Amino acid sequence: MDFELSEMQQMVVDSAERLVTAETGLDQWHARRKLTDGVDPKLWVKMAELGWMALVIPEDAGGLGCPMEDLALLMIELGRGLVTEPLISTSVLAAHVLDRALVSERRAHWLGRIATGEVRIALAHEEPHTNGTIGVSARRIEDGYMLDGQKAVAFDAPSAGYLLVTSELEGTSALFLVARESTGIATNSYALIDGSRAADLTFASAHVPSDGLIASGAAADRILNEALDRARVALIAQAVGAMEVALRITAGYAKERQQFGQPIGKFQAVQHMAADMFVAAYQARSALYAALRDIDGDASKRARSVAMAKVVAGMAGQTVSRNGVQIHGGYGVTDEYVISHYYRRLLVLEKQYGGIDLNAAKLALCEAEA
Amino acid sequence: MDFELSEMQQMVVDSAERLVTAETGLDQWHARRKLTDGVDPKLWVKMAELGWMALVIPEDAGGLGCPMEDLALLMIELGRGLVTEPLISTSVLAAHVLDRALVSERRAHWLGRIATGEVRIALAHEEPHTNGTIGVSARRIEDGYMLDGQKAVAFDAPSAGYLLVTSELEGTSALFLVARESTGIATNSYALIDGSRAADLTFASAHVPSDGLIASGAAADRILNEALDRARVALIAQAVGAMEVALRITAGYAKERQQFGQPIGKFQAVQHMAADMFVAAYQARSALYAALRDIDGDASKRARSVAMAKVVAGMAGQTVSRNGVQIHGGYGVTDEYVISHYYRRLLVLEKQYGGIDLNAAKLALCEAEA
Amino acid sequence: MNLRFDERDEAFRQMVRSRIAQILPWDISDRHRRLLANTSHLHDQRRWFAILDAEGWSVPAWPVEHGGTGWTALQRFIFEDEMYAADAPEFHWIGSHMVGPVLYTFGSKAQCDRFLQPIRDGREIWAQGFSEPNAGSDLASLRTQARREDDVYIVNGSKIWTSGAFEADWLFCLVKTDTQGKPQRSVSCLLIDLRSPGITIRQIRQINNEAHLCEVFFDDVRVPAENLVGEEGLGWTYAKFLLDHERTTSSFIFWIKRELTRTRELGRTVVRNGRQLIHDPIWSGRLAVLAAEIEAHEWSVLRVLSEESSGFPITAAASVLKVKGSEIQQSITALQVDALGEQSLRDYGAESLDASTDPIWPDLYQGRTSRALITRAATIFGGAQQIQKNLLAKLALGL
Amino acid sequence: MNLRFDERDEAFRQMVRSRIAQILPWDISDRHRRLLANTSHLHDQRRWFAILDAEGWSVPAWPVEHGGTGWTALQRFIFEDEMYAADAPEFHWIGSHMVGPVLYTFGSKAQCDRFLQPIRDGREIWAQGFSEPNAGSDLASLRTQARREDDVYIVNGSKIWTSGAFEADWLFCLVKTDTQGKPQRSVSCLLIDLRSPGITIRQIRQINNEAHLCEVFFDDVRVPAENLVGEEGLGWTYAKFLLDHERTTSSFIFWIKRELTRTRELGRTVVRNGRQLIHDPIWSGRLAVLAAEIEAHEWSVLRVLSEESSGFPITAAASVLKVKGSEIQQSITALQVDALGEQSLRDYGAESLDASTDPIWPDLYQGRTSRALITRAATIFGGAQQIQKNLLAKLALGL
Repeated sequence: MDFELSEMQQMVVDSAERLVTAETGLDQWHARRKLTDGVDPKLWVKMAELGWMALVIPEDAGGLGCPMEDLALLMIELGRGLVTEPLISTSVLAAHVLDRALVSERRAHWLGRIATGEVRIALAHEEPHTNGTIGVSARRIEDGYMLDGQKAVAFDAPSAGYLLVTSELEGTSALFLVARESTGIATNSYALIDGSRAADLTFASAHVPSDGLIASGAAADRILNEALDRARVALIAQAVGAMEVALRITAGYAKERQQFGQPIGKFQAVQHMAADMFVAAYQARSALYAALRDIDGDASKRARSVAMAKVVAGMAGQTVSRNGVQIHGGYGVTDEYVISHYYRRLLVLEKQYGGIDLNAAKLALCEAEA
Repeated sequence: MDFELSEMQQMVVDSAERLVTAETGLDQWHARRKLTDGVDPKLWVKMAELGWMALVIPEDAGGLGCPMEDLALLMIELGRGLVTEPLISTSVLAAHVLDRALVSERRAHWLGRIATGEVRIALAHEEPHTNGTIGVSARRIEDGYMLDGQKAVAFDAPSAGYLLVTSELEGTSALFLVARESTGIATNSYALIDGSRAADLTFASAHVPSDGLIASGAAADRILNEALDRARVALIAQAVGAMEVALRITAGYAKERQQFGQPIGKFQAVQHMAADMFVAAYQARSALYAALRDIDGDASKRARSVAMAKVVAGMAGQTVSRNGVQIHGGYGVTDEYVISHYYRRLLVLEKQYGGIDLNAAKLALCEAEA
Repeated sequence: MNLRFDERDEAFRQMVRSRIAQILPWDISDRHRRLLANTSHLHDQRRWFAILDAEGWSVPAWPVEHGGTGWTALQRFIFEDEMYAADAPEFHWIGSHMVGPVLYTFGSKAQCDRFLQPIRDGREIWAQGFSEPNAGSDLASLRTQARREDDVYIVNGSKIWTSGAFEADWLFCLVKTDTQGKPQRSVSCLLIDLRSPGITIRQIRQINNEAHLCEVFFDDVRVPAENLVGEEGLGWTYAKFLLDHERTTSSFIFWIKRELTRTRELGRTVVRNGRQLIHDPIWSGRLAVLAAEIEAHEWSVLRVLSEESSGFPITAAASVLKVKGSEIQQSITALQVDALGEQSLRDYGAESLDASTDPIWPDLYQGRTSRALITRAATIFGGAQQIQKNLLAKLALGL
Repeated sequence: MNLRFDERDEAFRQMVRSRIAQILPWDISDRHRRLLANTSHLHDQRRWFAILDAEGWSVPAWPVEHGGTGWTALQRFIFEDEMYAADAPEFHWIGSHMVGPVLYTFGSKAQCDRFLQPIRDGREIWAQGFSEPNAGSDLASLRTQARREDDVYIVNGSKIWTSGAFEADWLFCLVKTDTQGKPQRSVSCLLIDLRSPGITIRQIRQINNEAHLCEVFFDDVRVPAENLVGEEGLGWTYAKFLLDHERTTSSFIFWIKRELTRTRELGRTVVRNGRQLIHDPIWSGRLAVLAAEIEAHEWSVLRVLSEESSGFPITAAASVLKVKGSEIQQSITALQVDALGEQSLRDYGAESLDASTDPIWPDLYQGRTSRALITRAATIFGGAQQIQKNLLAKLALGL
């Protein structure tokens, strides 16, 4: 156990810090609302050039083969800058799925394309939660598979060239890799509250060639869960970064803003709200560390540690963003003050791939079954 | 809807206030620890003489026939004084059961004895929650019934001459009235944290004469639920009184106690903790009013309003007692400062006949089944 | 003390309910249900006010001679409860609950004649100019000045957080008429026509995309002296009158009850792990506790309405309503967001949409998160939670 | 950064675990499990210290030359974790974690020779005299005076909240040796024999029936001048050294983990509505969230232990441990009380009982509520939560 950064880690952090400083801020965030698919292509290229897409891809597939700690450090920096580029979908989630599901040349091909930033891939997994909608199922046809059904809120799908689609197939799970613009796939894109994009996907007799099925059965479930847990760790790390900056911005505001003849930071109530933010952010980073310890280990231990971290970071994100807005007073609920953007981003980071409630329920089940 | 006190109500409140002022306080509470069964017989007689045992007993059975509002007002005052005499068990809970289960002379006989303070009756209903213990069941024998099994934490049982025992009988519910010292009934008495007393009761072939069965089946359940809800309202009212005094005591302490060169009540953190106490106590009284509105109404509405009030008053009691202790600092956790007695009493009032958790679960079920 | 409901009140409720059902246009309530903003649609509000005015119900709390209904406090409570339950637009508070009462209490006859009827029928909409950029919770440091010159005041300065100023007609504005005197005696109330030359209005985009809050700048704005309310220097007195007058509004009780109904609907609409969310014990447990808090909160409002006597000033009880009401607004909208899970993250923009035909996105989902976001302001505006608690500690407990 | 556990640490844990299992007397751990008090049984603690001393493990953190083990911070963490998991008595903090380090850092050789060994083997038990009736969180207003006369100090005044003074041998005491100077330079540390004439000790009965906290009165108590620690006037420096030295103790992490284990046991022991409580989704949900908080809390401790570098002073991180640790102590004991429902209300008195034979009252139930009651003190003693948060705002955020 060692908390000091390695040279490589320091390099990643420094480059991320530089990019975040140069490329983010209120004006940029407002401008990004106008991007059709939520991605700034120039920024994407820069990130790829910095090697970020390749960071946790194995060396034998053209990646840098770094451990998840390095990725977490990068994500913390991106979280500081509220960077919503679809890095996690492609270079964490899809990269892991393809690393485990594909072999030899095909694996090298796809991971190589991810590592260079050439391709973006989104996961289409969650299904709508209301009556009148149906999940995705596949059936085997002569030259491949036919997919029907709906997926909701596929994060980053609008800018993705390919989709990883989970599906029912002959009574078991299946994982397909398909081009998003294939015939029979309709994309309903929309913005999320942090300016990133998601889409609902409707599959109507969508044809997938035979090699589009990349995993099935227990293997598909296992690979997906591993990949989702890695993506969750990346989200948690972004949340940690976002909290630490929200805290700094709020403390700064409390020192500047005068009311009743003194900076509001002199009021004990404001001090205590800020102290609670600090405690929460500290606790969130600790939870991230716990998840990182187990991320490559035993599956049930990994799932448990990640769920714990998602819960702790989720609650911490609420404390930090709520108190941050409260301390900012009226300015806190305006689009013009960055704290409201941290608020919205932290809400997305809490909910994505399962919020506090779902993860707490998962942990409760573990407790009961232990 | 009218919040002003009637003349009768004002009289009850005034007499209770006088008794509480004269008979309670730290020295008295400490002394009461030494009473074997938790009851001060002189105080009991005084209360009976003031008509309190007769308050909600119907006029046709020798009572005063007052509405539950009057009882609540009395209980608020007793709550202020941390009076733990077993008034609720006998004159609210048992009185209601006997009023509904018995008829004509026998009803008049028992209610009359309660009204004069001549008899004390405790409910033995809850059963232990661990493996290796068994609940109470009854079987019919020639000249009555035979009871076997265990009851846990029967409030006020050590000082009661009679028990109302709930039991299984031939696949349905039954309610027995039995003398506590009957053969076959063993009483394991102990103190509770507020100085009141409870007992576990073990029935080993305990013989009950035929007329000991006072209700069975759906009627037994209905009567018991009505009586328990009335008892809960009385507990909530006591909690409201206890909170209001805990608040006053704490505010007084905060004005007196000096730290860092000023009364601690000048610190914003202390002010806000105290304000939260005030809000909580206010909210608890409102919840009590809501329960009183429905106490004689439709059964499901009554059960719901009482459960709501138990939840709100329970949570409020936690806020008030926890903040009260916190503001008192080290003195708050000593037996020498009254605030710790309010803390303990409020914990009892929260848990008795179902705590926040059980009542919230009951309400959640109502929501799901609505 | 007798806490049972009166049969007559229940009859009144039925009467009001059926009449509202008759007169409330369907398109208004339909739009209102799908509202993204936190405030009612102004056009609908004007239409609804005109309808209510025809009914004689647009300003129930005003004295009968000024168009009020003569209802008891409890009847007014029931009426408003039913308005919300019917998804009607809400009152335009500033006019009906603030300006009107100040004018008929302290204003001149001419002011009453000029201003009251257009408030009653929704023709003139009012905004309120209290806060300034450097005086949020701290109103003592107001700087906007009104200098008297003959029969006009020349106003310079700016206001912020002025809800709806961009679409309002008039501004009820606190200004400094005396730069030397004590702060308490230097503030006056002016009625300012928002179309006066020299006024610039900037809308402020909010966390939920709405831009309802405004900044209002005054550059030598000329206001006729007859638009001074009451006396110079008594602005604080009138502002305080308002707060005392409106003890229960900040409870948001009707808003909260409507959101509770919507939350229950959500619990039956959302399906999670193959069952309706309402059958998830943790979620329904949270709902149940909140519903209990709301039941108690409603009774707190009734106690304040009825001016229940107690050992502390009634203003303390009013602060309880504000503190608890804003907490509950945040809890209930948070519970809605949690119900929606990832689907809560969708940004609907600023404009309400037509009725949904997409089963993935029922109408009920629209506006839930938008509401939750802006509800963070509940503990900020109208006296931040911190200030409310300071006040409570002082008023109720003498700290 | 590399967060994986080291194999060697795991091996160390196994070694420590099996050795403790060998040397910890069964009757001690059995009694310890059924403890009603919040502090270990002193007699058992002495026995256990003697055993640990024989093992060379009684003061792991001390320098090797004073009897320490030379273990890394992480190994010491593991050792203590295992002590708690085995239901061993805890360290007697005052001696081993406060007095010892102060003496070997600032004390004279004679003091070290005289006092260290009896701390190591549990023969002499120390109490700590910091707080006074009028100086709880506000240590700057200490009044207990020590007047120098030749080679003795004459001490007058009183201390309060002195844990275990009635059964301790020595008092590590802050006194004023200068009544004129600045508060920061007027305080000194004295080592006072609690059997000295002029000392009166009053036990204070607590909310949980224990009477472990004491008030200590000094009436012309004569203390040899050689019992002054270091220099006169440097009392604050030494007290601050202690706090900096003991950054992680106030996390209560080991105590908390042990209570977590007990809470899980409760969840399997209590049967409610015909099923084990652990299968009640709301209760197990609360447990799960708390367990997650505890996991994070443990990593917070590891970060502080390892002196992770960050943008703020490490004392701020230490305050986080105190704030969070005391919150969690309260939450977990509250969860236990809720598990027991009405059975939580039983008062067991002050003395621990023999093992239970009554299936209604398993051993595990004993002491749960007692613990919960006294745990309200977690946010009071050692710097009230309010003070900790003030400190955090200042240290970490510059407010």
